[in-house]
Amino acid sequence: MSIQQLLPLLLLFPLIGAFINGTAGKKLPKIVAGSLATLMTFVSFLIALTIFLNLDQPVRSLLFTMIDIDSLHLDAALYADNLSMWMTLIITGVGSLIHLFSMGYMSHDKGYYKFFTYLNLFIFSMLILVLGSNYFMLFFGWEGVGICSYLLIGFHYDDEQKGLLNGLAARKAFIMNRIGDLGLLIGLFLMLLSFGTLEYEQVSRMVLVDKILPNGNMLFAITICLFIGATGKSAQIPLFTWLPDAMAGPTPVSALIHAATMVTAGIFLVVRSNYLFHYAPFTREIILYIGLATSIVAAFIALRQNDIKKVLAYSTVSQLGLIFVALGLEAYTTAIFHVTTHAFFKALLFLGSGSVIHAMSGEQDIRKMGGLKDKIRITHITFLIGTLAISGFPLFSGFYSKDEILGYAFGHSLTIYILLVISVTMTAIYMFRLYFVVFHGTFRDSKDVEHHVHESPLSMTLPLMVLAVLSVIGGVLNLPGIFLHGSGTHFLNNLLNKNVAGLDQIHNVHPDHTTTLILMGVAVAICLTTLFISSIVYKKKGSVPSEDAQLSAWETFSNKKMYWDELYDILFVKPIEWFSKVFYTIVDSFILSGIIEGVVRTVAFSGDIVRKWQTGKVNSYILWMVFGIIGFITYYLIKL
Amino acid sequence: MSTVELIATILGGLTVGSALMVVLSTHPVRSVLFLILTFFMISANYIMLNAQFIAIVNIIVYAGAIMVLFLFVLMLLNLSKDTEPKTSVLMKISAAIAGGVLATVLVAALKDAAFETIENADNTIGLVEQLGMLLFDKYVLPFEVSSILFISAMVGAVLLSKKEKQIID
Amino acid sequence: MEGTLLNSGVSLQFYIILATIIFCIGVLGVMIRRNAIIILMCVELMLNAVNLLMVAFSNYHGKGDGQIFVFFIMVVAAAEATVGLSILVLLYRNRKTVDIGLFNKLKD
Amino acid sequence: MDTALLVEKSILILILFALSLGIAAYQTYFERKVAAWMQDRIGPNNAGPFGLLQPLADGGKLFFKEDFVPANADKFLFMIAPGIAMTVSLLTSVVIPWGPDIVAFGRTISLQVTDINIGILFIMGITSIGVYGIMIGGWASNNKYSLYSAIRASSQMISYELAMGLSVITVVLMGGSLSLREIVEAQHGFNWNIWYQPVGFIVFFVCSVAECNRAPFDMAECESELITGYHTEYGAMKMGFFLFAEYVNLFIASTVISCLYLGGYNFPGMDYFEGNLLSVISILVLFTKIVLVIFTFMWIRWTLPRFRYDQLMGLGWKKLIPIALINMVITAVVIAFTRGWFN
Repeated sequence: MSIQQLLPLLLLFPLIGAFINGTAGKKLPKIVAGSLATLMTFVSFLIALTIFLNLDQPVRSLLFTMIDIDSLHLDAALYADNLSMWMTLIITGVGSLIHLFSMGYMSHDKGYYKFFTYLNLFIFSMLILVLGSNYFMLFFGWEGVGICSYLLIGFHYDDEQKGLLNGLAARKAFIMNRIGDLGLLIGLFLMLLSFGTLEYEQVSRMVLVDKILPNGNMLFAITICLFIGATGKSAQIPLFTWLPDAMAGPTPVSALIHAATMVTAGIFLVVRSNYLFHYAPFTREIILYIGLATSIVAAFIALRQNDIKKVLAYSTVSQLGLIFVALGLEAYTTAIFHVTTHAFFKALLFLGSGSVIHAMSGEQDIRKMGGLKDKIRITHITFLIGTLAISGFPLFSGFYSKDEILGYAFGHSLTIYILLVISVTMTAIYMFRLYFVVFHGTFRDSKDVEHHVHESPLSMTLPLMVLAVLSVIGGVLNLPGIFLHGSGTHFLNNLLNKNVAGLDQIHNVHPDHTTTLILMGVAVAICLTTLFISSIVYKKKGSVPSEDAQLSAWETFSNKKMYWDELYDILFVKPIEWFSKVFYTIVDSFILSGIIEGVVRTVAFSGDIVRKWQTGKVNSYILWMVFGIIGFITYYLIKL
Repeated sequence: MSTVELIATILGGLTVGSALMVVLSTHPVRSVLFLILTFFMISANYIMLNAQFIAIVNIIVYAGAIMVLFLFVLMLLNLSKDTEPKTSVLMKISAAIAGGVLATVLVAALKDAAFETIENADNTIGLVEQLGMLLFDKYVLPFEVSSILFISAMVGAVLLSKKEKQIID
Repeated sequence: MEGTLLNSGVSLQFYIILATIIFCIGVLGVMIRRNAIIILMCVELMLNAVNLLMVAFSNYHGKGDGQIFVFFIMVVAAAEATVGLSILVLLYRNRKTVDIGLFNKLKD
Repeated sequence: MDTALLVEKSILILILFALSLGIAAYQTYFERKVAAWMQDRIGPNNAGPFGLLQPLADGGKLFFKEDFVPANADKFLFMIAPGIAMTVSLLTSVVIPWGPDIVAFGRTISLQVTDINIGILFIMGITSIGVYGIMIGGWASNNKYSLYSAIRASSQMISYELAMGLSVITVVLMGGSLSLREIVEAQHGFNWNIWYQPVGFIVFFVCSVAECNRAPFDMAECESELITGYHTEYGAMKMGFFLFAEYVNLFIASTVISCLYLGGYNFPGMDYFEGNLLSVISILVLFTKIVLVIFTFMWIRWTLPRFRYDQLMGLGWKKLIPIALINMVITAVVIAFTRGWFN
C-alpha cells in the first residue's frame, strides 16, 4: 500500500474505536472496550511507524474537497512530512501507552467506555491536527482536541464532592481556549486574505520559493494571531491558568492531553509556520519573552504547590515556556526535541503520579504522603527517573534537550540565559522536593490508608517502565556534536531539516564545543547541587511542607499561584460583571424594556381599535374582500 | 341569431336564474334543489361545449353525490325556513351593491378581451378516450395525488363525525 | 366573428360573461346568507362557474387540459364538501345552530 | 335535421314510454301472483280472466281517490316529488339497445333511442339522481317517519352506488367501451359477461336490489318500522306515481342487468338468423331475460326477511365495496395480460 492509502487508514482506526465504544461500548465488557481502544491506537502507531520509515518526500493524500467556490478552495487532505509524522509517532506511541495505563487506572470507573471513546476521539482529532494538509484541517483538529479536552477534564462532572469544580475547570479550559482559538481563526482569515489559500504546500511555496510576502504589518498580524492561538492551546501567559485547573480530569488525561500531546499543538503550529515567523522578527521577540516569563512564573508557582498534580501541571507550563523560548530563538528542531523528551518524561511523571494517587486511594496532597519508596517500588524508580530527566541530570534525555535550549539562549543573550538558568534551577528544586516528600520520610496519612497502599497492576506499571526507558535514552535522538563525532549526532535535526518546509533554510549556529562543555558543566552543577540540598532538607532532616498559615510572604505568593486567578478576576471578570449589571439595570430593564413595552402597548392599543373591524363574520369579511377586488379591477381598468 | 345561439342564450338565462334562486330562496332545502337545477343547467352548457364526459361526470359527482350529501345534512339537522338565520337589511343592501358592482366591473373588464380564432380545433377532445389518455399520461401524478386527497378527506370526515370523541366542547 | 367556439356560433365571450355572473352570484350568496351550509353551496357554485369557464376555454383551444382541470376541481370540491359538512355537523351538535354569525368563539 | 329520424325516434320514445308504464302496471299483477304462488295462495283472480285486469282497476282506484296535501307540508315540493321519481325512472330506457337494427320503409332503424358514447355513465348518473324523488317526498311530507325514510334512502343509495359503479367498471373493461351498444355487442352469441364476471354480477345484482329499494333492502319503506316511509303521507295518483316509478325502476334495472351481464339481446346460435327476423327474435330473447330477472327480484323479495339498517350499511361498505374493488383489480390485471399490455 502506498503512503497515500495508509494515511487515511491511520486516522480511521481511532475513529472506528471511538465509534464502536461510543455506540456499543456500554454493552461491551470493560476489558474489551479498553483493549479495543488501546489496540486501535497501537495499530495507528504501527501504521505511523511504517509511513515514517518509508517517507522520503512529503506526501499529500486527498480525502475529499470540502469547499470549492470561485475564490476559495478547501480540501480535506492529509499531509505527511517528517514533522507531522514525528508528531504522529509521539501522539500514537505515548497515546497507546497511556491507553494501556488507563485500562488499569480507570478500571473502577462507571464511565469506562465513555472515557475510551473520548480518548480515541482525542487521538483522532489530534492526528487531524498534525496530519491535516492545510490550516483549516489544523483548525478542525484544534477544535476537536478542544472538545475532547473539555469532555475529559469534566469527566467526573457527576462526582458528589468535586463534580461542580470539575465542570467549572472544564468550562474554564474551554473558554480560555476559545480566546486563543479566536486569535487563530482571525489569523487564518488574514492568511486567506493575503495568500488566498490555506494549504501548507502552497503557502510555503509562495513564501520560500516565490518570495511573495505580505507586507510587514500583515505578516506581524498573521503571526501574532497564530501565536495567540498557540498561547491558548499551549498554556502560555496570559492564557495559561486553565492548565493547572485542568488537572481535575483523570490522571491519564493529564498525561496524554495536558502534558504530552495537545499542549504541544501550539508549538507544532509555530514550527509548521516557521517560514512566516522567520520574516516576523518582532513576533519572535514576543514569543521569546512570553515563553521566558511563562517558564519562570510557572516554575516559581510550582515551588510551593502541595498537590502532586498541580506541581506537575505548573512544571508542564514552565517547560512549555522553555520550548517557546526555543521557538523564539528559531531553534525549531530543538523545540521539537524538547517536545519529544518532555512527552516522555512528563507522561512518565504524570502516570507515575497517577500510580501514586491510585496507591493512595485518590489522595493527591503530598503532605499526606511520604515514605512510599518501599511500598510501590516500580513507581518509585520510574518516578525517580522522570524526576532526574526533567531536572537535567546528566545523560538523561532532559539534560540534552534542555542543554540545547540553554546553549542557543546563551548564544542569543546572556540575560536570557541567566533567567533561563534560574527557571531550570527552580525546576530542579520543585521536582526534587516533590520526589523526596512523596517517596522519602515517613508515611503521614492514617493507618487505614497506609494499609491499602499497593503497587499498581501490570497494565499501569508497564507503560511506566517503557516511558522510563525512553526518558533515559531519549537524548540519543539529537546528541550534540561533542558526543559521538560522526553520523549519529543530531539525528532529529537532520531528520526534520530533510523535508520540512522552511526548516532547512534556517541555519542556527550551534555553540562551539568549549562553550557547550562549560554550559553543560554549569547545568550539571546546578542539578547536582539542588539534588544534594534537597536530599538534605527533605531526606535527612525529614522536613515536611508547612501548613498554609506558616508560610512566609514569598511562599504564600507561590502557593497562591501568584494570584493569577484573582488578578484575572479583578481585570476581566469584575468589570464584565459590573458592565453587565449596568447594562442590565439601565439598558435592558429601562431602555430596551421601555421600547419593547411601548411597542407592545402601541400594538395592543391600535389592535383594540382595529379589532372592531374584525367582526368574526364571514359575510362581512367577504364583503370587504369584494370591495377590495372591485377597487383593484377598477384601478387597472382606469389604468388601461 | 342562429338556433344554437338562441338555445345557448336561453340556457344561460336559465342557469343564471336558477343560480340566483339558490341565493334568494329563504328555504335551505329549496336552495339545494335550485342548486341541483343549476348543476343540470351547467351540464347542459357542457354538452353545448362538446364536453359530454364532463357533463355526465358533473351530474354524477355534483348532483348525484355532493348535493345528496348537502340535502342529507340539511335533513339530518332538520333545518327549515324557521331556523334559517336572518341577515340584516343593511348587510343585504350592501352585499347586493357589492355583488352587483363586482359583476359589472368584471363584465366590463372582460367584455373587450380579444380572442383570436384558433383553427386547429378538435371536436373529439370531450370524449372519454381523449380525456383518459390525457389524464393517465400528462396528469397522472395529480391524478394519483387527488386520490390521496380523497382518502384523507374521507378519513377526516369519518374522524370528525365520530360521536365518541368530542373535539370541540 | 372572433373567438367563436367550435361546433356552435356562440362566442367565447358569452361563456366568459355567463361564468362571471354565476361566480358573482356565488359571492353574493356568501355575503347575504348566514347559513353555513348555504355558504358552502355558494362556494360550490363559484367553483362551478370556474369549471364552466375551464370547459369553454378547453373547447376554444381544442385541448383537453381544461377539462382535466375541471376533473381535479371536482375532486377538490368533493373533498371540501365532505370535510366541510362533517365539520358543520359537529358544530351543530355543539352549538345547535348553523348560523355562522354565532360561530365566533375565536373572536373573544 | 332529418325529419324521418325525428319521427322514428319520437315513435320509439313513445313505444318505450308506453311499454315501461305497461310493464310496470303488469309487474304489480305479476308480483301479487308470485307472492301468492310462493305463499300457496291464489292471488288476484276476480278482475278479468286470471285477474288480468287487476292493474287497471288499481289504477282507476288511485286515479279517482281524493288528492290531498298535509297541512304543514311544503306544498310545491310535496307535489313535484313523485314527478321527479317518475321522470328519472323513465329517463334511463333511452340508452338501452333493445335489439339489432331493423330495416323498414327503406331505412335502417336503430332500436335504441340514442347511442351516446357514455351510455353506462348516463345510467349511473340518472340512478344517482333517482334518490331525490324519495328524499324530497320524504322531507316535504313533514312527517318524522317519512324524514327517517328519506335519510335512510339517501345514505343507502350513496353507499350502494359505489359498489355498483366499481362492478360496472369490470364490465366496461370487458367491453372496452362505455357505450351500451358496444358492451352488448361484445357479448355476441353466448359470450356473456356473467361467465367471466360472476362476482361482479352478484355484486351488481345485490346493488340493484338495494337501488330499487326492494326487499330485503327496502329500508326506505319498511312498513313495520316506518309505516311505509316516504310515501306515508301520499295518496291517490301521487302515491301511484311513486309505485309506478318503483316498478319502472325494477324493469329498467332488470334490463340493465340483462344488457351488462346476460348478453342483452344476444343468444346462442344467433348467427343462423339475419335481418328483421333476427331483430325480432333478439327482442323476444331480451324480454325473456328481463322477465326472468324480474322474477328473480320478486322471488328474493318474498323469500328473504329485511336487513337491519346497520347490517345493510355494513354489507355495503365492508363487504361489497372491497369485493368489487378486488374483482376490479383482478379483472384489470387479467385483461392487461391477455391483451398483451405488459409486453
